[in-house]
Amino acid sequence: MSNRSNNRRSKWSLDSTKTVSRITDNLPAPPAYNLSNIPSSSEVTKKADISRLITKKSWDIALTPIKQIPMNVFIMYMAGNSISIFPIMMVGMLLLRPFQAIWATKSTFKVIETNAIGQMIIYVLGNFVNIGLALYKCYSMGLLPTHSSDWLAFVEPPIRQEYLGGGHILN
Amino acid sequence: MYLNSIVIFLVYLCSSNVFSESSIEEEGSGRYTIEGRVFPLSDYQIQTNWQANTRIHINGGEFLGFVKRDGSFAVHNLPSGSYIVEALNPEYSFEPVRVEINQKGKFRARKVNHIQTSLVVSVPYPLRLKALGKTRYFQQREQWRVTDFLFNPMILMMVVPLIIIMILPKMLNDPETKKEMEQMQSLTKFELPEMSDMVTNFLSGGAGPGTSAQQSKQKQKIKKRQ
Amino acid sequence: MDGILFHVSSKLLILLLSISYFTQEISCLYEDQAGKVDWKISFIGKVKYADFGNNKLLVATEENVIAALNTKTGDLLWRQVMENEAEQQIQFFNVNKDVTTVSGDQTVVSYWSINNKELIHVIPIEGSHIEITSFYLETGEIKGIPKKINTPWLKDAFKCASSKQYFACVQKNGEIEQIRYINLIAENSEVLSKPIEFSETGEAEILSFEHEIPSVLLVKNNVAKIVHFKNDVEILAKTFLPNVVNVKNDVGNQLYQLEINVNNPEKLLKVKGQDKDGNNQVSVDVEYPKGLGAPYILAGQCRTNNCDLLLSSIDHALLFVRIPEGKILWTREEALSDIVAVEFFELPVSELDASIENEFKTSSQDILSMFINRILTQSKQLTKVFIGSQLMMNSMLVRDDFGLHKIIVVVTRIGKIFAIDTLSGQTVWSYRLPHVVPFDNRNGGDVMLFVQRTARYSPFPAQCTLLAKDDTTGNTVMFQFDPITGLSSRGVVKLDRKVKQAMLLPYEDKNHLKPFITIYEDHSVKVHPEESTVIVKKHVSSIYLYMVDEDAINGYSLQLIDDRLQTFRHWNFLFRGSKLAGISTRPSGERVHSQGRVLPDRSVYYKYVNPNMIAVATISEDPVNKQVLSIYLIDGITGMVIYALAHKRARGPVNLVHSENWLVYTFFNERYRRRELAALELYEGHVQSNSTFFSSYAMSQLPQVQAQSYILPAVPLKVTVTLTERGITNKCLLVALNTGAVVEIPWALIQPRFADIPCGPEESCYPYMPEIPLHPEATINYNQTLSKVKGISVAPARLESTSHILVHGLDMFYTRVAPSKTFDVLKEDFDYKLIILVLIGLIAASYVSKTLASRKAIKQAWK
Amino acid sequence: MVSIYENLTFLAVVVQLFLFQYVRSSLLDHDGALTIKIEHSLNFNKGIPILTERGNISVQSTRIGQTLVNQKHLTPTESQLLNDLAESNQFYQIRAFVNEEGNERNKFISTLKACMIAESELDDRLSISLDYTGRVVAISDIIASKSSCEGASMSLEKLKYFTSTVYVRHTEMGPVPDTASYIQRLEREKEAKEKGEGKDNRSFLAKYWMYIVPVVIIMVISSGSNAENTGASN
Repeated sequence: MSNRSNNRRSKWSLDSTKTVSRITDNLPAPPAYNLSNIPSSSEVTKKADISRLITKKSWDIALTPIKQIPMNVFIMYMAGNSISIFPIMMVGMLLLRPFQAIWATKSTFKVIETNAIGQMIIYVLGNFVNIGLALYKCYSMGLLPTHSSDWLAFVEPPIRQEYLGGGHILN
Repeated sequence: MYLNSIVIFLVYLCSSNVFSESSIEEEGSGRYTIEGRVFPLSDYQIQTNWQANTRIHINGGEFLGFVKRDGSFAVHNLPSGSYIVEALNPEYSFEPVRVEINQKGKFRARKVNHIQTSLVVSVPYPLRLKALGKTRYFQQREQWRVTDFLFNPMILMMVVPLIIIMILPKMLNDPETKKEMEQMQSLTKFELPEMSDMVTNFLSGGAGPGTSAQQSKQKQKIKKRQ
Repeated sequence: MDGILFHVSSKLLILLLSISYFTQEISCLYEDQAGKVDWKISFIGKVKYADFGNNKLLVATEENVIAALNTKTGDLLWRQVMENEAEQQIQFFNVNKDVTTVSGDQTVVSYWSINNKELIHVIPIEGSHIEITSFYLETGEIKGIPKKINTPWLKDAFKCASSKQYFACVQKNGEIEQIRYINLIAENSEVLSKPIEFSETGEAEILSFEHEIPSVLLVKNNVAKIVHFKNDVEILAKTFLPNVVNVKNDVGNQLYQLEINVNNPEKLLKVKGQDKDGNNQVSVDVEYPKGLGAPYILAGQCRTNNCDLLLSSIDHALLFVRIPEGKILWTREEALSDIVAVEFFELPVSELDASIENEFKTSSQDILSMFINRILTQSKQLTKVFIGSQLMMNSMLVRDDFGLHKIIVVVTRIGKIFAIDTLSGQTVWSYRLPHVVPFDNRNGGDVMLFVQRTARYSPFPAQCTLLAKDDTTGNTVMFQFDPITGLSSRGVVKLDRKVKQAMLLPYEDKNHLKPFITIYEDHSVKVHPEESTVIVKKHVSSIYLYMVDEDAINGYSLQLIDDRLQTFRHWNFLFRGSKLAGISTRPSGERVHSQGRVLPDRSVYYKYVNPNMIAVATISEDPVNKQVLSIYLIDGITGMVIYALAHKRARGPVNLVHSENWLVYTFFNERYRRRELAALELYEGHVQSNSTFFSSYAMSQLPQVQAQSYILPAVPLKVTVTLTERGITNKCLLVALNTGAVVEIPWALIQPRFADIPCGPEESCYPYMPEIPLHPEATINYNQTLSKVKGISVAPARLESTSHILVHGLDMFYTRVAPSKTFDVLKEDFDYKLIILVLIGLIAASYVSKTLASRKAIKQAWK
Repeated sequence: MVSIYENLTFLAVVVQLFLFQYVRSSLLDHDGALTIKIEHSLNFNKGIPILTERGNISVQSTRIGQTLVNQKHLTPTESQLLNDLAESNQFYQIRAFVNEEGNERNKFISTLKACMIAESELDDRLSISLDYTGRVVAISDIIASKSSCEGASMSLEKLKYFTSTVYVRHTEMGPVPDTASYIQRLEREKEAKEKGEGKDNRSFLAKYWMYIVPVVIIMVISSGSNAENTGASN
């Protein structure tokens, strides 16, 4: 605002250096042009800012698994403890996805060209938390072989050391 | 010679009986006869000769009786005691009855109740055994029906999303609903602070806290103007 | 009123519960499945009386059955099973317009319709001395007053016979034998007598004889004379064989008797017909099957130019012979109505499979010969595949994939062995062992049938050994045979002494033959075959056996003394005056898949599976409690009583079923006058004391016993349990009821519940119901009533889900049951068409949608 | 010292409560006493056991199972014999002669592996099984062990004194169908049914909240994500 008033005051003076700007000032802005929308070029050009954006992006990626946790918990709650095709599919996905994500950590972080070891660790840890959650779900559904009864089918019958026969009544 | 009245002669021989006459009489002249009648279901015409296939078991076959054409039966030579009378027919089921004959030859009939043996629900004597129904030995085979198929959860799971995908976009083409939807969305729209932002800020905070704070503020402003 | 309502509601609840449970638990039949895998053959037993009437053959048998047979085919037209034959034998059988029988200890006269076994009249008779009662059979009315006759001369009623209105007895007065007779319908019945003129020596006997003229047959030393009663007694001069039968034809009376045909080895039997004066008129040679025993004539009938004779052989076969052709029209093997031992046999593999097996067996050294051998066998297999048709496979006795086709070998009481095909119920072969009867023939009878080798070991034939008793000497006989073909290399081997006990050993020799040992009175032990003695000596310390005597059970071990095998008494158990009511061990070859029971908290309660445990039921007379039933669980090696319990005021008969770690028994509760079924289950606890070896000597703690009792609202005749290949499938009790039904009761319904553990559908546990629901849908024989069931035999199929069942008695019924439904095969109503249709539809739909999608994509691109 | 030991007989009073006695009552109507003479065989002559006396057991009360055990100890030669039996994996047999009050005398045999009794250092358990009237039906000698053996040798010192435990084991009462609790259960169910009818008049929301809440949550979440998406695309 202050800029504008300045220009008006020196209406009749000639300032070669600022001619262009003056012309442009007088012209109405093109449609859909908004001055405020343009980020100040001085900020954009700052190198530090780009790296900041990169770190921000990298943190974005690193935190996705943690952000998934509440959703996963909700899905787990919804799936219930009964063993049928849909809960199993859900739990399977819950369990499988973190593993896939861990496997593909490198490719995920390829987008970020800088070294982001810390983010990677957080990412992996987040996925581990998800795995843990899925395992807990499996446990509460009774899918984990944690009880002696789960190994019962593998218990072989004991070998007989004595054999008994006879008993026919022949009198 | 005996054509009109077929006569058979019965010679009851058992020398031991001849001599132990008195002992038998002592045992109590008690030889009784349980009598009754079997009533089949009204559809008995279907099974002709049901009388011949019906047997009367007393105490699980200890004594036997057979059914005459009129449905009546009599089981002879029973000493006094308690008996379970059952009518057996491969096609119909009957309820068993307990008949008690006391020393004096009095008959009492009641329903069989194994669980509450003291509970007496008496039934008339001579017995009238009515068929409870046709015995169902076989299971019904399941018939394939369209409704069963449609209300199968799997089918529902498949059909409902299909409907949502196919029909919802059509509904959205209608401008008014679109507006409504937007309104709904604007109502439910709320801001969540970006977590990654916070972490980045926290981590890069040591380097230049002022600038970053400004930036984030500016960003928020931009968003609001939108 | 409240009581009634309550009663009804409880019944209803039971019904509802049972319906819901049964439809879940039991593989009920569908109507279209009836008769698909099961078959039933009906028998009548050994024929006692036979007569012709109304184009039918009417018989009364020793099993207390009256029946009508089709004269053309021998098929059973109708059968009426009467009271228990041990108590009430049929004493009189007459066919006139209809059928009259007299039976019973307390006599009953019954009059049956000839066409459909319907009872027309029944007349009870009370009497305790000679008494004459006349009836009008048509109406059942008594004619006149019963007449009593004084018979002080009557000492032995068995030497009497009646013929029409005459009643005659043989009496011996010092040296003189005379026939005394009486005319019963005469006004003043007086006893007359006549001396017997008989040149033969020995006691005279009297037999009834059918003739127009009232007559009896007088037999002395296997020679018979006919006695006519007219106005006077006339003893005919001509002698006959005792099995002579009088048949009336249009010419006159013809007397038939059988003779052995010595001259013609092809036709072993000669039927001779003659008149009463002995003028030979007919003599016909009959081609008599060699497998049958000696015949005798039961009845005859003559038409204008041919006569029919009904013969019975001593091994209870019925033959129908037409004279003068001398042709046997039909035979019925009535020996099968009394089976004492049953064994199921797997069939050998087909030639094709055997050749494949052999190909890998032969281990020749050089590569070239192996190569040639391979090419040869494979080309053979190829030709067989193309030429040998599938049709052949089905008709032949060849093993199928699921082990559903088996051979049942049954041993009958009369000493005849039959092999029966499970698919068709037809007899594959039969073998008569003359003079061979079961041991202990009075009480049920027992033979030993050992399966030494199954047909699994392809080049070797299956082998089975039967041990039974020689009827004449009382010594033991041994019969070894191939159960598939019935061939026996040695025939019947008569041992020179009595075998006291025998035992099949679990060890195999190099030919896969399991040896068995026989033990004799002097404690000596013999191994069969003798070459296997080495094997027995090697395992001598792990072989034990037990014997049941009148007053004790004794346990024995085998010992080597001076290199000779001997038995050594190990332990004893005394009955102390009680009577043995039942004894059972676990079925041999039963496999226990799961070693424990999973509790709702997912911990394991380990089963106490003692393979050497003997369950013993005894009944003791008690002054206070009438009869007391005691159940003892005894370890057969150490003789220790693991557990004992008693039921006061309980009565037999007791049925014991013993499987895995549990025992089920049924008895009659005299106090509440109901049949009860009790289940005992043994557990080791939460820890298994020794999971690798089971030794009866090693007992660290007593097993924990769970017990529960139920009311069985029916009368069980025989109880057994299903048996499957690996023991994974749930167990089911099979209960043969006296109503003629065989009912399946799932073990889960009667398994004892733990008192402190909740029981409900969540724990997959049925809540306790005191009365076991017997739903008709659980009847494995649906509406096919089975009479007088004497035993149920069970064998596993190769399909884990399925058991073979043979119920035998007066009827023989075979079926297959799947207690947990057929989980290992597709259901027979599986809709292959639907699945193919759906698959094709899906593939087509995916292609169509693919093209549609691509078209849409192009359209979108053009926009 | 030795002579005193040799003359001493081992005396022990063992009162054994039967394992299951507290679970189900004993069937025994009347009490009785038993005296049991025990013989054992430490060597065999051609398979026939040669019996020597081992001791006496007197059961003073069959009902409570109070027993008095009085057993001799083994002489060095007897210990040697037992050790030989154990080494060659043979059997050790006892014979018990039971005198009951009715002057009945019955003989019971029990056999066990000699190596097991040697390994347990003569710590065996005698189980006396009674029938429902209290008469002895079987006596067995057992060793509490988790496995059996195939021959063992012990130092003779340890094979001297029997430390036997005697269990008097009764026949229990058989189970009876539990009709009373079943009838009660039926009655309860009937009552519950009668009460239950017409009682459930809660509001629609109160009844079905558990189905409604997840649906609402899903709606909220999906719309939230939708909004984000639309925001991003705008």
